[in-house]
Amino acid sequence: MTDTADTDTVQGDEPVTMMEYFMSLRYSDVVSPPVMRFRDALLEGRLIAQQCPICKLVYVPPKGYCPIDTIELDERNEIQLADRGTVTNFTVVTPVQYYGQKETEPFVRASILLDPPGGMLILQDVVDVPIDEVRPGMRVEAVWAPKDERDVDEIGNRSGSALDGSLRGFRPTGEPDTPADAFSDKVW
Amino acid sequence: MSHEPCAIVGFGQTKHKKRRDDLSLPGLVREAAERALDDANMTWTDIEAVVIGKAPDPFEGVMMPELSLADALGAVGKPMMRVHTAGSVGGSTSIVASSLIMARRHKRVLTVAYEKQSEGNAQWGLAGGRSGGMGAGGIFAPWMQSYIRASGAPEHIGWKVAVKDRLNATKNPYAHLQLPDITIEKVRESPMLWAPIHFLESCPSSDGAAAMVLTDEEGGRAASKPPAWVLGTAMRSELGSFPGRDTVRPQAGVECAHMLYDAVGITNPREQIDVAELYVPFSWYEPMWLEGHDIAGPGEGWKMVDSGETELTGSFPVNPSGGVLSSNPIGASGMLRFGEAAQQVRGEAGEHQVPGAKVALAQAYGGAAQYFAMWIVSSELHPSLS
Amino acid sequence: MAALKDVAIIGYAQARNERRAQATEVQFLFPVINEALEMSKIPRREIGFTCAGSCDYLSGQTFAFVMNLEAVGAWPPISESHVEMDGAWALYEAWVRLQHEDIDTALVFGSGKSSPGPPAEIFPLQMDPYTLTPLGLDPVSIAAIQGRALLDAGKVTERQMAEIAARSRRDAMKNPYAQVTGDFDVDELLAQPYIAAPLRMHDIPPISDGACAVVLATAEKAREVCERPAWIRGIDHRIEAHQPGMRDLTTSVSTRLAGDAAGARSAPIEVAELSATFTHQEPILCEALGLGDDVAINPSGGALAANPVMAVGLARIAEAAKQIVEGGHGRTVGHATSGMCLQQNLVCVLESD
Amino acid sequence: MQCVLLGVVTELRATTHTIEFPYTRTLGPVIGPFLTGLRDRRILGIRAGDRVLVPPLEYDPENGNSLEPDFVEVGPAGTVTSWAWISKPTRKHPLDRPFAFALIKLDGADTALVHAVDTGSMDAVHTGLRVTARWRDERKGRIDDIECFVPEGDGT
Repeated sequence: MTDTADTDTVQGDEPVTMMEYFMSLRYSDVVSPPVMRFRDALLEGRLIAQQCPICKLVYVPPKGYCPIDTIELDERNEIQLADRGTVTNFTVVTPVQYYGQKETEPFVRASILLDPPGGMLILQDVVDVPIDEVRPGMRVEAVWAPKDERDVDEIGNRSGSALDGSLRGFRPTGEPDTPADAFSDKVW
Repeated sequence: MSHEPCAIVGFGQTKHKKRRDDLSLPGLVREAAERALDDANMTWTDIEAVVIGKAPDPFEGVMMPELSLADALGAVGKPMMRVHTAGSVGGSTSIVASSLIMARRHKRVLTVAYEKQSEGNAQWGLAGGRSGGMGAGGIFAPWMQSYIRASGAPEHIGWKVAVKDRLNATKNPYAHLQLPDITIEKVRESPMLWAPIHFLESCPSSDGAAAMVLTDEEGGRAASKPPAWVLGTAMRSELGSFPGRDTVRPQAGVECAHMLYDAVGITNPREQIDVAELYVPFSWYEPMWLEGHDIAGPGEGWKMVDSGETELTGSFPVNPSGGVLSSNPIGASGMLRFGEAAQQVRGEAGEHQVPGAKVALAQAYGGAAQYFAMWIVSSELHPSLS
Repeated sequence: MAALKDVAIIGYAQARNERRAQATEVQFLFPVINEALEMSKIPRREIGFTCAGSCDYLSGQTFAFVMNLEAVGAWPPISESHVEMDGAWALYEAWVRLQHEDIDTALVFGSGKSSPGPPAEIFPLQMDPYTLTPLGLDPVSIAAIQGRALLDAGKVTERQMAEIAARSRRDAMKNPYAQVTGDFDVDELLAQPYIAAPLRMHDIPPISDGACAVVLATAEKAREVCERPAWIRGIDHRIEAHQPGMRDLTTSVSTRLAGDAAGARSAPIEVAELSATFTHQEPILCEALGLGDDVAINPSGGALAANPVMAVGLARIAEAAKQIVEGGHGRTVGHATSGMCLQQNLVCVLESD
Repeated sequence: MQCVLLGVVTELRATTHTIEFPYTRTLGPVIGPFLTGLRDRRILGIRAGDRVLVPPLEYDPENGNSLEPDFVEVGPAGTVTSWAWISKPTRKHPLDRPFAFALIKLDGADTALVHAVDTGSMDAVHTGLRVTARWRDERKGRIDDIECFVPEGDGT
């Protein structure tokens, strides 16, 4: 039977002016090799990336290629990243309600430039600090879930840097802020 | 260039609203298309090819809608294509349609762009159906903050753009938002959605469609009303995210503008262009695009806004139609810019007509400010660019 | 209309089609684009225009096509556009763009992963939202209705359909990109149960993940870099009414119109690569294009051997070009289709010098 | 699932996600009356020149010209003009037991409607079969207010 949302039947004489259609599609996407290795590292509390040998840019999560030099990358290009860094940019999102939206309170999404060898994690949550204190330049460190609670099953090819199953977010370290010019071109 | 000149001889748009509950999907695109055909003094059978554009299909939940809309747009037995380049799609669709004329492939092309967002939910669509969606504003907001920091712009600039566009919209009967008593204070007091963007300086979600009839030179000369001539077009794209990408002044946007200026012979856009319809879904993008397309120098864009230069009566009017801030059926918004620019140089813009406008710029952008589509139209095929 | 300016196919590549690729669409598209560019000898930075074909609903990710820019390497910025259609229509848009003479090369590609989402649940969304989508009308069911109409009209028999399947999968054994290949006995095929009567498993295309890239060049540039370019003599596409009950499913008027406009009948065709995704559609397309028994049909195995939706039509044009560039043929045709039961069709006629 | 990649057998992992939305479609001057008719157990076509189009369209498909809302009641019986036997229905199909999808030219219509036909077995369905609509008890103005078609003479 079609799984139509059951609304009460429109019986009676007024004209029908609207039709409901409940779309529901299930997708199953095979996790690609670079993301599988990224997930395994997360379970060990490690952040890995791929660095392009030509432009030296650091891609986290690893993609399996460098889109700038259009060359393929693999395990040989893997590097270990620091799990501390600097907030370079952020926004506070006031959640809009829509079907499937679970967020109700404003939340922060920040770009974190990780300490050397570098790498940029975008759209990260900043925790253990009031939202209005989050600022560019703020020094932060990763908040790892306890080892036995880490769960990477949801991390797929398009999760980007949504790692909340194992890395809950970043919290202030209390160190003095990094000056703005150290990251002015690293906002995204 | 030795390609065929392309003329816009008909433009049509729907009355944009939060929800057009009086129309079906075919009815929405036909309302705009029939108005464009009437404006061009043509019927469906005069058209040789149809190019349709819209943003992501999940907005309405209809996959590859050109298939179910083919006969609704009189395309049976004709070529039909569907373009999709995210937010810039209305612009790129117009360019693909003009490309058919310039290649001497067809003499009369109908191009349509639309979105009926009330069938679904735009925020749900932009979030890909997942919880915790950032919204387009959430992605762009940090870049606006970077612009504000770098340019030293005072915070009221965004509010000023919002008031300007909404008051312009009161002179555009098709515009969705009609807020005649909007003020800077009301914008400032409206809830903050994504710092620095308040509710009243971000675009609405609309049901709407736009359509144009394009012809070759002969068709342009024979048109019953003055046509707009396409002097040049440009499309440029870049990667959306890589470490070090300049998202505040995307290079694809700079290059798109200069390719267009070079093609048209424009050396000083601020002087040689009479009016511009720019894709400004959030207020701060007006100064950012004025600088991002080298119409204003670095840190000068917000001054053009502050001094009133971009008002309807200013020296460089921007979005006399009310722009995306007043109507945003996403897939159509780019074509609304391209069509409103044409209407300005045809002298057909009605209450929001910029007196004597002869050369108009239209721009649309999409994705993470990484897709750009622009064209320049004029009342003459070979205008003397003052 | 015959070709206005001479444009040739000078490079092409395909991904090895898989039932369920472990690589992402961008990861397997990556080497395909590199290989096509390498064959064309056109440096990536010199490509004048890039056009892509894909459909977000296949992978269930809004803006999935934006990620594919990474396989093109869109940095520094490029002139690019995208159609939410088979890559064959992206080739058409690039061919039109090359008529303007301000650029002389174009890169075109189509890609798609059909494995993540069940086609029988996704493709009903391609139909009329009011009268067909709520019934869950899927491609196999409507194709089966088309098959029945052909059988009733005496235009095809179930044995001929099995023979088409056997020939396609036997020919596909020589095609490194093919997914379903083998030497099947027609009687054994006919002994199999119906999947959606009158269609059996062999009448139906596989579910494939794949990609195809093609490089185009205008006359001067093509001659400069390619010994035996495949010239696009004619290219055209047409669409028909949507409702299946409002058109004759046993013929393809739009293929006939597009074929005539592309010049398919103006001289004999030696090889035809047709997007007949169901066996019974091959005779419909052959009739519409005037292809007799002397024409080699789908030597690559066609869509019955590999059906990477959004790339399968462009792959037909690439195979038709290969027959000229490498196969020594003089005149071939590539056909692409979109929508259910051949609602929209594109025909590309290719010739050697 | 196993996949041999460069000789290394790796266990294929997958992430699953569902895209769901309750779309609310507005109907307009032709589809609205058509679905209203279905709710009221009537099937409407629209006049296009000398033809009656079912399902009704707002325009003539041949040339795109608008059609006056000149509705004509058709059916509920009609003739199967082509069909397919669906032995394994999906969760999206109208019936959860084997059935026929068919093109049905309703009495009074010039074009065929696609719908489900419930004959119980493939042997009982053929081109030319006379069928009639079986309505759902609870209808809400949708194409599946017709649960399916059944051979004429069977209980509707």
